[in-house]
Amino acid sequence: MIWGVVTTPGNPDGDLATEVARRVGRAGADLVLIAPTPGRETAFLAGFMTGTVDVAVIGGARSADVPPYTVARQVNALDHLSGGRGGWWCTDTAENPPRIAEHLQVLRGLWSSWDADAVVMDRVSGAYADHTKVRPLEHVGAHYKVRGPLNTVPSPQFQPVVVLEGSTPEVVEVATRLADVLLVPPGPVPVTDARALVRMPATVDPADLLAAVADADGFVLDLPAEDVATTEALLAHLTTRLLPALAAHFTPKPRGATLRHRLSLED
Amino acid sequence: MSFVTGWFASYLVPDWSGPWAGDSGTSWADGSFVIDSVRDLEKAGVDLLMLEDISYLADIVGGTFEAELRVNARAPKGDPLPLIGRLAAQTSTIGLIATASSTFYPADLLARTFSTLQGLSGGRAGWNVVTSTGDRAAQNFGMDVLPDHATRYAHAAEVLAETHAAWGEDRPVICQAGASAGGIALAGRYADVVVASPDGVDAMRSYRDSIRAAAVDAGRDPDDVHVLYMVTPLIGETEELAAEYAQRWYAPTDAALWRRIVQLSGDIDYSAFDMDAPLPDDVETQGSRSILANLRRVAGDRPMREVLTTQRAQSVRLIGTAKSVADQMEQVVAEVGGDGFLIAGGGGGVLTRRYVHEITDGLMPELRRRGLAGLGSGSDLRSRLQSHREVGVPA
Amino acid sequence: MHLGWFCTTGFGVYGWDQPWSGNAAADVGNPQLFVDLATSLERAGFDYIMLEDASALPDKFRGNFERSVKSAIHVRFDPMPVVPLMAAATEHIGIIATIATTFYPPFLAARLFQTLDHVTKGRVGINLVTASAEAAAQNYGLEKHVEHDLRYEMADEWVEVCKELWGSWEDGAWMMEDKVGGVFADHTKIHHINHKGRFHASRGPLNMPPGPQGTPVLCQAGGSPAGRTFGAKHADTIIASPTGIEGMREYREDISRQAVEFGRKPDDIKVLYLVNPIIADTDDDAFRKRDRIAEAKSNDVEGLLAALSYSTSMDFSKFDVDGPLPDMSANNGHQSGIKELFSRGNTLREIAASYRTAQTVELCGSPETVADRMGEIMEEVGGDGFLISAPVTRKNITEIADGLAPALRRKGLIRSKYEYPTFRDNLLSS
Amino acid sequence: MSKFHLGWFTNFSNPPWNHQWAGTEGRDWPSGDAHVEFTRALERACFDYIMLEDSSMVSDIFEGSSRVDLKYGLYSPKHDPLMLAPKLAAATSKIGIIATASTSFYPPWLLARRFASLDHIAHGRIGWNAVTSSEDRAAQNHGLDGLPPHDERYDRADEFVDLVKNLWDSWEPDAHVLDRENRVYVDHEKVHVLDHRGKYHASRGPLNLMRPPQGHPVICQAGGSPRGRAFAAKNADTLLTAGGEPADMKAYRDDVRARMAEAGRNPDGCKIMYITTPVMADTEDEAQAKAARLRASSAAKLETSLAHISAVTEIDFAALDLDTEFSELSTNGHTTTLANFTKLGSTPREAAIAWANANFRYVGTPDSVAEQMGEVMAEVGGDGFLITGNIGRRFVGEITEGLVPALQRRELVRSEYRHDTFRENLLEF
Repeated sequence: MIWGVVTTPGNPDGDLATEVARRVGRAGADLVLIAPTPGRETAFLAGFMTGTVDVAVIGGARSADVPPYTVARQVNALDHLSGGRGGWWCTDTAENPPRIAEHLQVLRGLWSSWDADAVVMDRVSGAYADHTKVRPLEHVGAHYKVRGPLNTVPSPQFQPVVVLEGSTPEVVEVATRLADVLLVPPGPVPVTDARALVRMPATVDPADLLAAVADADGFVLDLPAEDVATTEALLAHLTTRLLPALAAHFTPKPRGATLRHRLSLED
Repeated sequence: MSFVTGWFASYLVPDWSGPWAGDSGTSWADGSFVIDSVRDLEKAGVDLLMLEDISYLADIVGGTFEAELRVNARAPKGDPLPLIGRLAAQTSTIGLIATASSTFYPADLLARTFSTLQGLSGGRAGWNVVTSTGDRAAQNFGMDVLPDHATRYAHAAEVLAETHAAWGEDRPVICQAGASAGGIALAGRYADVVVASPDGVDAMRSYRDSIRAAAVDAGRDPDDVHVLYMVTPLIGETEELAAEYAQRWYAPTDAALWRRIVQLSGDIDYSAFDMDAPLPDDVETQGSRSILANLRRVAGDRPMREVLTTQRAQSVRLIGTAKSVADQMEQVVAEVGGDGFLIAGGGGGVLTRRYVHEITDGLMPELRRRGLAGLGSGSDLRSRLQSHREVGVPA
Repeated sequence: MHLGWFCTTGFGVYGWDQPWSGNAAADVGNPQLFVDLATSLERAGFDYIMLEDASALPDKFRGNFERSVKSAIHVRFDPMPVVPLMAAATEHIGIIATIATTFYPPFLAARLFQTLDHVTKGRVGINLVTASAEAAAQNYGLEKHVEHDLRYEMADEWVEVCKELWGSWEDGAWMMEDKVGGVFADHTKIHHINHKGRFHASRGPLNMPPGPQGTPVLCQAGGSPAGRTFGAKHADTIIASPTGIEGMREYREDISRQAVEFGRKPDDIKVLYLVNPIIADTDDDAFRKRDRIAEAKSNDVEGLLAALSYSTSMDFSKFDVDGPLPDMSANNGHQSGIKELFSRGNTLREIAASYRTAQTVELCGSPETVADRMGEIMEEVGGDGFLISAPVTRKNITEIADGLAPALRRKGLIRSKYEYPTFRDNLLSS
Repeated sequence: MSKFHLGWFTNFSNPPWNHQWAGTEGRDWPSGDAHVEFTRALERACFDYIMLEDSSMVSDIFEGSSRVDLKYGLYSPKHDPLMLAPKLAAATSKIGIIATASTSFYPPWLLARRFASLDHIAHGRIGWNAVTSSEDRAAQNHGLDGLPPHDERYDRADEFVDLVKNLWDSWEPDAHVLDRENRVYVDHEKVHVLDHRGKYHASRGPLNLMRPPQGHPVICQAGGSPRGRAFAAKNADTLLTAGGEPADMKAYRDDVRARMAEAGRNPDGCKIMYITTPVMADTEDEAQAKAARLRASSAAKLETSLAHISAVTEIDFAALDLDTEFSELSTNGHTTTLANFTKLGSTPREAAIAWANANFRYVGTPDSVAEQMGEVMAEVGGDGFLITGNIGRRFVGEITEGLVPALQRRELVRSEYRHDTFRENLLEF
C-alpha cells in the first residue's frame, strides 16, 4: 500500500510544512506533495526540506510556468540532494494533455542524455566523464525545442518520479506512457501502468478510506499546513485512527531506499 | 575601513583527483561539499555566498564534450536553486545569492522563486542577474541563437522592472557581474552587489567610480551599491611556504592553458588558434562581449599561450601569511575606496576543502581580530551589507 | 509571572496507548519529542522545563514489577543526555534535570553540570532530590534507606561541596581569548577546596573553568519542613504544591522568612506552584473533561495503592481498603504528601474517591478563562508563577504552547521576549 | 590482507589554540560545537569510532604546582565526555562514540543506566572506555585518600564490569511488547531483580529502562600491564595502545589474543588499535621538512612532556637532574607508560623529547603514508590505527581528504558502513 499527503507551503519560513513532512515521514509515508500556491515556488521548498526530513518531498508546478530544461535540471538536483527521492508533480495535466506529453518526453530525454555509467573518473586520461556517453537530445516538437544534453551527472534514480493528476481518458493515456504516479479522485480507478493513488481529504473516515482504496495502489490525503491547531488535529487523526485501521495493508518498506524502489517501479 | 567578504561558489565537481581531493569526486552532487563549506564560511564570519551557474554543456572546444568533461572548469554543474533552498534551512546568517538567467526564465517565475527564497531564508536572499552567454544555452530554451547583447540587456531591464513591481517592499538583494556599458547602467539602476575582476588597483578604482556614477544617474545613493572584487588569497604558514604555494598555483602548465580555453569558449573555439601567435584581429562574438574585449586589451601582441596561462579571473594577487594577506587586503581597499572581496578557490576540478579551511581558519580569524571584516551584523542581507559602513577602523 | 513545565515522568514514556499519542510508542528513548517540547515552550516564553527522575523500578505493590512497567509509568531514561539536545535546538529556555544527592558522588555531579553549563551556553539547572524509594538505595548497594531528615543533612553538605568546586576557579583564571603571553590558564587563581566533611570529602579543584552562569540554577521540590529549609537556603527556584490560595500564600511567606534568616533576599528565590490546568475550546468542554478524569481516578483504588506503595516503600496491597488507615509513623519516604492525603478520609477507598484534579488550585476552562484565573491567583498570592504539570504529548504541548500561552501574553502576564542570554538572568532578573 | 579499522583518539578539551590554523575552535570547543563538525568529517571518512579519553584532576605533580599543566591546558580544562556524546550522536548516524568513565569513581547502577540511555539516543552506537583511573589526585577529588593498589583496581574493575553487564541484561531483549489491545507496554515477567552482593560492589537492580539497542555497548580499554591485559582480554571489544616498532606491536597483539583464547573468547572479538599522528604534505620532501620542524626540540616541548609523564606516574620529574641517567623508578599509576618512557632515552631530557615525538612515525604524501600503514598492518596482522592530533580542520582535513581516500583506493579501509550499529561495523572484519 503506497500512501502520502498533499500539503501546502504554509507560513513563509516553511516551518509548518516541514513539520508535517517530518511527522508523516516518521509515521511511514512514502511521499509528500507540495501544492503550488500563488507567489510561492515549490522547487525551493523541496530543497529546503531535504536536509531535515526522511521522506520524498515533491513540489507541484504548472508545466506552462517553467521551461522543461529548468525542470529537468532542478528535479535532477533534488534527486541528488535527497539521496534518490526526487520527483515532479505536474498540476496542470488536464489543461493540455498533448503539450504535457511533449514536456514529459523532453524531461525523460534530458534525464537520459548521459548514460548511467558516463562518469568514469579516469586518472590516467584525466577524463571525469566519457564524452562519448553524453549525447545532445536535439528535440524539435510542436511546443518545445530543446537541444540538450543536461550539463550535470545522472541522478540516483536516473529517471526521477513524475506525478500527474486526473482521470479523463487523455490524461490516463499520457500517464500510462510517461508518468510513474497518477492521482485520481475517489471512484472507479482507471487502468494504467502508473501507480494510481486516490486523493481524499485528511478528515476522511477510516471506513470510507478503506472502501475508496480497495482496488487502487494507495492514497494521498489533503493535509494543509495553514495553522498549527488544525494541522495538529489532522495529524493526530491520521496517526491514531486512519493508520491503525489500515495497519493490515502495510508491508514494512526498506528505510533509505529510493522513491522508485519504495513504489516498486523498475529502475 | 571594514570591508565585505563573499564566497564565489558553484554546484560543480571540485578537485576529484589531487592529493587532497577526498571523496569529493563522487559526493559533490549530493550537495555536501557546498553545504559543509558554506556552514564553515558562515561560522568564520563571511557575509555572503554567490552561487554562479550556466545552463548548457558546450561542445565548442574541439567540437565535442571531451574538453569540458576533462577540464571540469564549467561542467558537470547542478541547478543552484534547490541547493540554495537546502542552504536556507542549514544556515542562519550568511547571504544566499543564486544565479538565474533573465533571458531564459519568465519574469513571474523569477519573482516567485526569489520571494520564496526570501521567506525561507528570513531575508537573506539574493538574485545574481545574468543574461547568459553561448548559443548552446539558447538552444536549450527553444531558441536557435542567443539574442544579441543589446536585446538581452533591454529584456533584462523589463524583467527587473516586472519583478520589482511584484516584490514591492520585501525585495531580495540584486547582484550583477556585467562589465559592459549596458551591464554597468543596469547595475546602477538595480544592483546592491556588483562583482567584477578589473585587473589592478587603478582599473578597480575606475570601475568602482563608473558603477557609483551610474547609481547617482539612477537617483540612488552610491553607498547602496557594494562592489566586490574577485580574488584567490593563497595563505601559507610562512612567507616562504606561501611563495612556494603560489609558484605551484600559477605555474603555466598545460592544464592551466586548457582551463582558460574552456572558460573563454562561449561561442569561439579558442583551441583552434595557434597558441604561439597573438590573437587574430578579426574575431567577433555575440556572447560575452566584455570577455573578448578584456582579453584583447590584456593580450596586446603577446602569444596566446603566455596570455592564457597567466590570466586569471581575479583583480589582484594576494600571497603570504594570514597577517600579510590581511595587510594587502586592507591596503587595496584603502586605495580603491571599497567595498570588499569575492573569494574564489579555483573553481571546478581545482577547489578542495583544504583551500576552504585556509580561508575559514587562516585568513578570516586574522581579519576579524583586526576588525577589518567578518563582523557584519543585521538579520537580513541588505542591513548586513550596510553594517560594514559603520563597523571597523575609520579609513 | 514565570512559567515552567514539569515532565511528570522525566525522560519517560507518555500516554503510549492514549488517543493523540501520535507515534509515541515507536518513539521510545527518542529525544525528538522532548526537543519539540523545548522549541514549542521557548516560542511560548517559558522560563524552564523540569525533567523529573527516579533511580528505581518499584516492585513493592504486590511484590512484582507489573504495575510499574505494564503502563510504562515508571520507565525512565537517564535525563542527562537529553539536556544537550534540548539546548542545541533552543536559545533561551532553561532545562532542569533531577539528581539524587543521596547517591550521586558530588565531584561527578559538579563536573557534569559545569560541563552542561558550557554545552547549553548557560541554560542548565539541577533539581535536588534525596530520593524517597528504598529500592533506589538498594540499587546503590545500601541495605536500608538513609533516614529522611538525615538525607537532607547529607544533601546540605553535598550542595556546599558542589558550590566550593564551582568556585574553585576565580574569574579571569581562564583567559584563552586574548592569549596573554601564551598562557592558557593562571594556576595562581585556581585553588584546592580541601573539603573533609561528615558525609563527603574532596580535594578539588574542578578540572575545568566555570560556565556562563558560574553556578547552575538550583531547584528544589521537597514540601517537608526539612525540605523547605533546604530550599530556602540553597534553591533559586522552588516547586510547591500546597492546597488552596491560603496554603500558597503561607508557603511563599515561609520561604521568604527562612531565606532572610539565611542572609538571602526573598526575590532570590522564585516559587512556582504545581498546577495541571484542564483546557478545552470552551469552558463547558473543560468541565466535562475534568469530571471524566476525576471519575476515572476516584474508581482507580488500585492506582492509589500502587502510588502509596512507591512513595512509602510499603506494600499497600496488604491493607484492607475499607479498614482503618495504616500507621505511617515509620514512613521514611515522601512525608508532606502522605500527611495531606490521609487527612481526606478514614479509609483508603474514601481517600481514592476524594480525588480532585486540583492539587493546589483548580484551573479549568477555555484558554482565556484559565489565563484570567492565573492572573487573579498571582495577585492574591504574590507568588512568582506556575509550574504546569502535564504528560508530554503533542496534544498537551499544543494546548499549552499555542493555546494558553498566547492568551497569557495578550494579557501582558508573561514575557513577550527573553531579555538575557542565560537561564539564571532571565529567571532572577524580574 | 583484509581491511583494517580507523578510529580517532581525543577528549572534550581545548584543541591547541595558539597556532596559525586555530580557526573558531578556540571559541567553539567549550560548548562541543567544534567537536560536532570534526566528528561529521570522520563519519564522512567512514571511521569506526571517535574515542573521548578523560581524567578528573588538575595535575600539580610537576614542580609541585599546577603551573605547567594549566599554562598549556594539558590535563585541564577537560569537560565531562558523557555530555558531549549525545550531541555527537545527534549530529551523526553511523560512527561509534566511545566515552570514558572510571570504575573507581562511578556507582555501577548509575554508569549502567547512563550508558544504556546513551545507547538508545545514539541508536546503538555508544561505547564505554572502562578505565580504573591512575592518579591519586583524581581519587582525592572523589573523597578517597588515594587509589587502591594497581592490581586490586583491576579486581574491582572485573566485578564492576560483570555487574554492569548483568544490569544491562536485567531486561530481556523482548520485554518491550507494546501490546495495544491488552494495554501492556512491557511484560513484567521479563524484567528481573539482580540482587548482586559482591566483594567490592552491591546493587539490587534492575534498571528502569529498556535493554540497550546493542545489548551491551562496545567496551574499550587501554590496559598495558599484564593485569591490565588480562582484564582487557576478558572484557574489551576494542583495545588501544601506543604505536611503536612493528615487532613490538605484533608481540602485544599476539599476547592479548592468546589471553582471549584462554578466557574462552574468539580472539577476533577485540580490535587492537595503535595510536599514531601521520605527517603529510603535497610532496615527499615537504613532508620530511614538516616532520623535522615537528620533531625539533624546544623548551615548551620539554616542559609539556615532563609535566605529562609526571601527571600520569605521579613522579615529579622536575626534581630529577635532566641530564643524568635514570635510576630505578616505579609508579602506582601508568606502569607500562613509565616503562616505555624510560626505554626511549637514557636521561629525562632525551626520553621526554623522544616520548613527545613518539607518534610521528609515518611521514610522506598521502599515498606514501597509506603504503607505509598498509605494510605495517600486513606485518602486524591488524587491527587498525587510532589517529590522534589537533582536531582543527587543517590536520583533520589532511586525514579525511588525503590519507583516507588513498587507503580506500588500496581497499585497505572501508568505503561505506554496511551496518547500523557500532558493534556490527566494528566486528564486520
